[in-house]
Amino acid sequence: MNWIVRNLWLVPVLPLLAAGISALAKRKSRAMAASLAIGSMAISFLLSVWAFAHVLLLRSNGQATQQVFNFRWFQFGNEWLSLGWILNPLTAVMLVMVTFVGMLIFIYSVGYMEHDDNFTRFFCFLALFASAMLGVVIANNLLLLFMCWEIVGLTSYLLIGFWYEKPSAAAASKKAFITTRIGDLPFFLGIVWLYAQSGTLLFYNNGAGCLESTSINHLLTQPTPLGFCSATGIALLVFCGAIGKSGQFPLHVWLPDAMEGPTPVSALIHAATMVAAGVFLVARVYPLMSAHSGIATELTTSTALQAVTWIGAITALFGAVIAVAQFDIKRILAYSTVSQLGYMMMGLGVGGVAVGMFHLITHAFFKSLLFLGAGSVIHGCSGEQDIRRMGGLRKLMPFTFATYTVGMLALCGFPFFFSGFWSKDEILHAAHSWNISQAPYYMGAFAALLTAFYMSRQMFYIFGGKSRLTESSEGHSHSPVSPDHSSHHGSNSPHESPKVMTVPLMLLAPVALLLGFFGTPAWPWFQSFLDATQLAVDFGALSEGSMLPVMLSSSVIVLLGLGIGWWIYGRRPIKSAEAPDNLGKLSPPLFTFLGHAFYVDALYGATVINLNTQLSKISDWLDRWIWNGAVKTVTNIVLGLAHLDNFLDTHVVNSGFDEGCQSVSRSGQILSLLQAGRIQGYLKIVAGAGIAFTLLLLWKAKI
Amino acid sequence: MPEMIDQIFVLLKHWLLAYVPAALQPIVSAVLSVVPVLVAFPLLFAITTVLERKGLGRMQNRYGPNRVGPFGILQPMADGIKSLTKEDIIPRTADQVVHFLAPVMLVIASFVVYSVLPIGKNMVLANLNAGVLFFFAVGSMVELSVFMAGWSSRSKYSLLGAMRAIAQMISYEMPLVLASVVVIMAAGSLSTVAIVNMQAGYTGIWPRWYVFTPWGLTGFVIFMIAATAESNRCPFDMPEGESEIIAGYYIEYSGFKFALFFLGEYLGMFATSAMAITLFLGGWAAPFSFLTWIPSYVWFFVKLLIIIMAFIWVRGTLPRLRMDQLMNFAWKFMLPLSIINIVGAGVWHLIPAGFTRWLIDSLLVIVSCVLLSRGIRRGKSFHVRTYRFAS
Amino acid sequence: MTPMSGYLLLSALLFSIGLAGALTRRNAILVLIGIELMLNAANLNFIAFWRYGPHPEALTGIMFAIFSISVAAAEAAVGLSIILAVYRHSKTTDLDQMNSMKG
Amino acid sequence: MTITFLLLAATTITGTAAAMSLKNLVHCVLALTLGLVSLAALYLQLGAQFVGFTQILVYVGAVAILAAFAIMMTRSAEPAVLTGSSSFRVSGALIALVVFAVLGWAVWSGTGALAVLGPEPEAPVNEIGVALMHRFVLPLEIIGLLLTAALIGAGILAMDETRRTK
Repeated sequence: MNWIVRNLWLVPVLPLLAAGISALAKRKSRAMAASLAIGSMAISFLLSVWAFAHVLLLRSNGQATQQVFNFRWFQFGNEWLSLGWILNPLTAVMLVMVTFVGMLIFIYSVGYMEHDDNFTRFFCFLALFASAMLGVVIANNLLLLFMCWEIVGLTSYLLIGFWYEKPSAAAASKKAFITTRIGDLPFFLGIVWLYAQSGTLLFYNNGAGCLESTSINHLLTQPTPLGFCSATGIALLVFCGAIGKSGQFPLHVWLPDAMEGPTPVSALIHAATMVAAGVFLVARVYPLMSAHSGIATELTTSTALQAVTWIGAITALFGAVIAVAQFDIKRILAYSTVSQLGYMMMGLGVGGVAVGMFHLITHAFFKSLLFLGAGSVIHGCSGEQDIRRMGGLRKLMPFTFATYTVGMLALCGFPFFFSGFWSKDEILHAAHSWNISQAPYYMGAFAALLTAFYMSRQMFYIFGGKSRLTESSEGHSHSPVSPDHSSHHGSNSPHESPKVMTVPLMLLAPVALLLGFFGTPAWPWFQSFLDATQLAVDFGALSEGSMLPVMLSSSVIVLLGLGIGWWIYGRRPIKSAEAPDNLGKLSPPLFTFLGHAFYVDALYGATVINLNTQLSKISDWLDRWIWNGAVKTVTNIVLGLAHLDNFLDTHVVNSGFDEGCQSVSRSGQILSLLQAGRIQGYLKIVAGAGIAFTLLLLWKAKI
Repeated sequence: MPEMIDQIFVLLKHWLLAYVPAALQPIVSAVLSVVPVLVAFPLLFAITTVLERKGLGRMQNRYGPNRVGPFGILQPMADGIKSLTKEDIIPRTADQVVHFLAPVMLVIASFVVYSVLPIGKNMVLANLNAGVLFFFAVGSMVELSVFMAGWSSRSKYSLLGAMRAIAQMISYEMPLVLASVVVIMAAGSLSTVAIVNMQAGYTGIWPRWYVFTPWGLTGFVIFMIAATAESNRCPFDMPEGESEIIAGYYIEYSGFKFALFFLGEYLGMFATSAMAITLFLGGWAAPFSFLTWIPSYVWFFVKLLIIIMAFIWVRGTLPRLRMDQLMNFAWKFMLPLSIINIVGAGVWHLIPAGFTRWLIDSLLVIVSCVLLSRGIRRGKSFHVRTYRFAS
Repeated sequence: MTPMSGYLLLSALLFSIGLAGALTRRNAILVLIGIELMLNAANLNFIAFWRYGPHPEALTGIMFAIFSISVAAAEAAVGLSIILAVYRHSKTTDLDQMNSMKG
Repeated sequence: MTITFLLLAATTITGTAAAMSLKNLVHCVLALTLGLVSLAALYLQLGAQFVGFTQILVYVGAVAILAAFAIMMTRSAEPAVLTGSSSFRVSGALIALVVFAVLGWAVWSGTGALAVLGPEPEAPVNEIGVALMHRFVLPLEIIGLLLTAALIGAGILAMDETRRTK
């Protein structure tokens, strides 16, 4: 086996080491923590590239591109629990993406977090996060994956709540943690169920793994009381975990709030990696997801995948609609992320691993670009996050503007040149030809329109017109000022960010621009790489079937969205920060409704949380009156008995006891004569006893 | 022919033994083996003293001894005659017997350890099963003789010197032994002959000495530092610091007994150096496979001389440490490092051969080195100094 | 008299010497040394029984002796430091004067 | 019953007896060293090389030095003025004598059965190591723990009281 396959564990372990060392480091050793984290990430990146090249080499040699390395961890009962790692195209692509984006974000953080007191701690968490994420990627065991998954959740909690003095950050971190935990509970149940059914948690193990045909077929024949086979049940439970982590529809509420963390965190966790973990999980267990017991033809889709598709479609539309009415720069991006994650899920559901993963990869690049750009904007505006109070930054921050535009066009899926176009188009095409329903296609298309619209809105707000930053920045505490920027940037004039922040942007921009060409229908290199099929350049594929109409219509949709955006926001520059939103003027109640994200949080507050509060109140009442009353009664009875006992004790027992005590004390005085305080005296007694025993033994032996 | 020259002393001994009646052969054989050692190493002592004095002189921009004989090489003879003819003064209150026994015991212990050191191929006095253990066991007797000397003199200075010397020797004995444990782990034997034989092979033209591994190098460095402290040499010459306690535990000795102490110290230094050679530098093995035609004992002495040179160089270069620095260094740096080194050696043997184990082992040693040295430097604050034994 | 009984007698004598020292000397350090001597007597017994016993290949006697030496070393270290601590407290190592526990 | 044995037994007894009876504590420790080294030589006589060297290493290199240190630090080297009852000491010596008598009798009467002299057993270091790591690994671990505890305990005990309470 190749060196890189055997030593793939180094990729996550190096950042882990960096995290461990910087956890022990002093607070002052900032340079060490940063260089350790970046250095380890760079080495991991090189190793990932190596692994990627190795997979490419195998592929060009026509060998199997999937290699696993399993080892035994520990034994319980008669069974061994095996762990292991896997190298296949999926892993390789994710590794390169995560390490590359992660490295750039680390470098960017050096600039962004420069003034923070807890710089070292930040890098420790970042490295730990990267390590856990890479662990998720390479894991060849569902349990190992779950462990890393939980560490990812933990570090997400730590990073969102990094500025824990801020109550909103603390609350957001708690919310993120608890919400994802809700998803993880069914996930864990799914793992347990899977283990109970198949007896192994290894994904691939030379035919004995739980994702290989033997096990899948076994799972398909196991019925459940609810009517579907256990494969579907497990897949749905596992998908719950993905819903939580990837911020899909019912559990998306934590993701926008998670923007309370530092911006690099938003970029790293909530754009590139952690939220992608859910999508990746679905892709990883795709054999399980797509297992169906019906007639094995291409046309049927498993129940699990249908669920994935619907959830994804709803999320895509839902996130896009909400994003239209947001004013916080990062919140817009967050809802856009929710929407794009929905796209990915939808892609996985309708088109398979390659379709969803392609959008994941392109999205990771352009969304991290956008987030880093947003961070740069926030940094330049001294911590201001409200887009109404920005404006006119095009001249002041040229690099940021240029790269942000690239990211924005990629996100919108601007035709032909931007990566988002190709990956989104892929999904729409797959949805168009889905055999169950056409609804996801229309939902996705409408979401694409909205995406183009809200992104152009954001662009015009931030970069168009004149700077509105200086007007009445006091009194409005709509967006909390990040503690790290408030003190050091006394002047309020926007400025371009330092090199260490713009260079990652400039590195990411071309990737976001060009990555799409690896997956065009004419040259579907990415898809063939993931599916291990033959690759051919075929420009005819562009005009095949419904491909061309879908492409054209989505282009039109994007242009339309951008046009509407320009019509509403770009025609006339926004005058002041206090002016009402141009779209909001059309229907203020609806706009407010959207601005509060359909009141989902409030709904949860009114239902789940309220129920919880009521229940706790009830139990508090029970505790206070019923149980406490019972305890009080028992206490009083016992107290009465104790008083009686006390009386008996003082007057009846004590006189007898005193007598006993005195006799014991007298005998103690007599015995204390033995205690001469001289060790050698005691030793003599021991020796005497030894003599006696020896003599006894000898005497017995003689008889 | 090279084989002949290499084994010439062994063959000579066998040839001589053939003329001796069978009953006497064991005794004669022992005498024939012991006498060369008893001659060679005191001779080396003589050479070393003059070398050291001349070398130190050059380092300090002066000539060193240059009066007796050509270039002063007969100086040790003059010194020897001087110390033999000097009056042997014993302090009135001294404990006569112990005062006499201390140097004798020192010299005897220093000589006895040579019995397990392989000077050349097939040239070892006793190939003991537990040779390394024997070396350390007998070596520990030196401490007792130092104590005897310091206590029996009934002098404040000598007692202080002895206390310092013993504290230092006990402290550094532990890293010394632990550093050699890695070699014992690698060789799987406590026999010095077996350890040297394990290192006598070659990979291509390169030798397989244990010093050429991360743990071996670390062990060697620890061993040499500890050996410097064990033999009370600069920069660890606290026990005999001239400016503080005049000459340490042998102030009250004069004449021949003083010379014996001097001899004992140097013999101890040679012995630990020879042990370092045996454990880490391949003993009598040649450094390259194409140099094996040079007799093995020549290599042994060449290596020994190189290490002695290093000792002299260090003595001429470094200033003396303070007592607390010395102890901190032993307990907070050397001891943990040598324990980590043992772990490193274990890891080395667990991982299959290749680049990985080099990386992991080197990283382990370097990282722990850095962290430990940080620990030593932490919280340096100076207190009023108190002398526990003088108060 | 077999070779083994020679060793055993020597061991008994050593034990008695140690015991006599431990019982009669007044200095705490010497009492400790006496106890060490008794331990050594036992070690000699172990080695002798290993040498002349029926199963020398089992190495049990040697092992016991090694462990016993280690325990003795630990005992000496702790014992001597206790003596030092006591000395620091009461300025004496005379056992007769350390009688604050006398009943 | 060879000359060597008698010689070594004589030095052992002389050394230990001197260690237990001399007035000067330093002399006691030196005599003890003599006794223990001859005891180690007896171990070598019996073929237990490893134990013999360990004995020298531990007793001469550590215990004797420690005892010497303790003597120096507690200023016990100066002979103390004799006080206390002599009858206490006489009774101690008597008890030791009785113990020897009993043990001697036991040895004299009990070892006839083991008179057969087997071949010289081998105890190579390798086998001792293997045995330590396999059959005796638990005692080894426990001893390791004990030694660590003793090291830490001795350090804390010997620390200055002022520093301990700080």
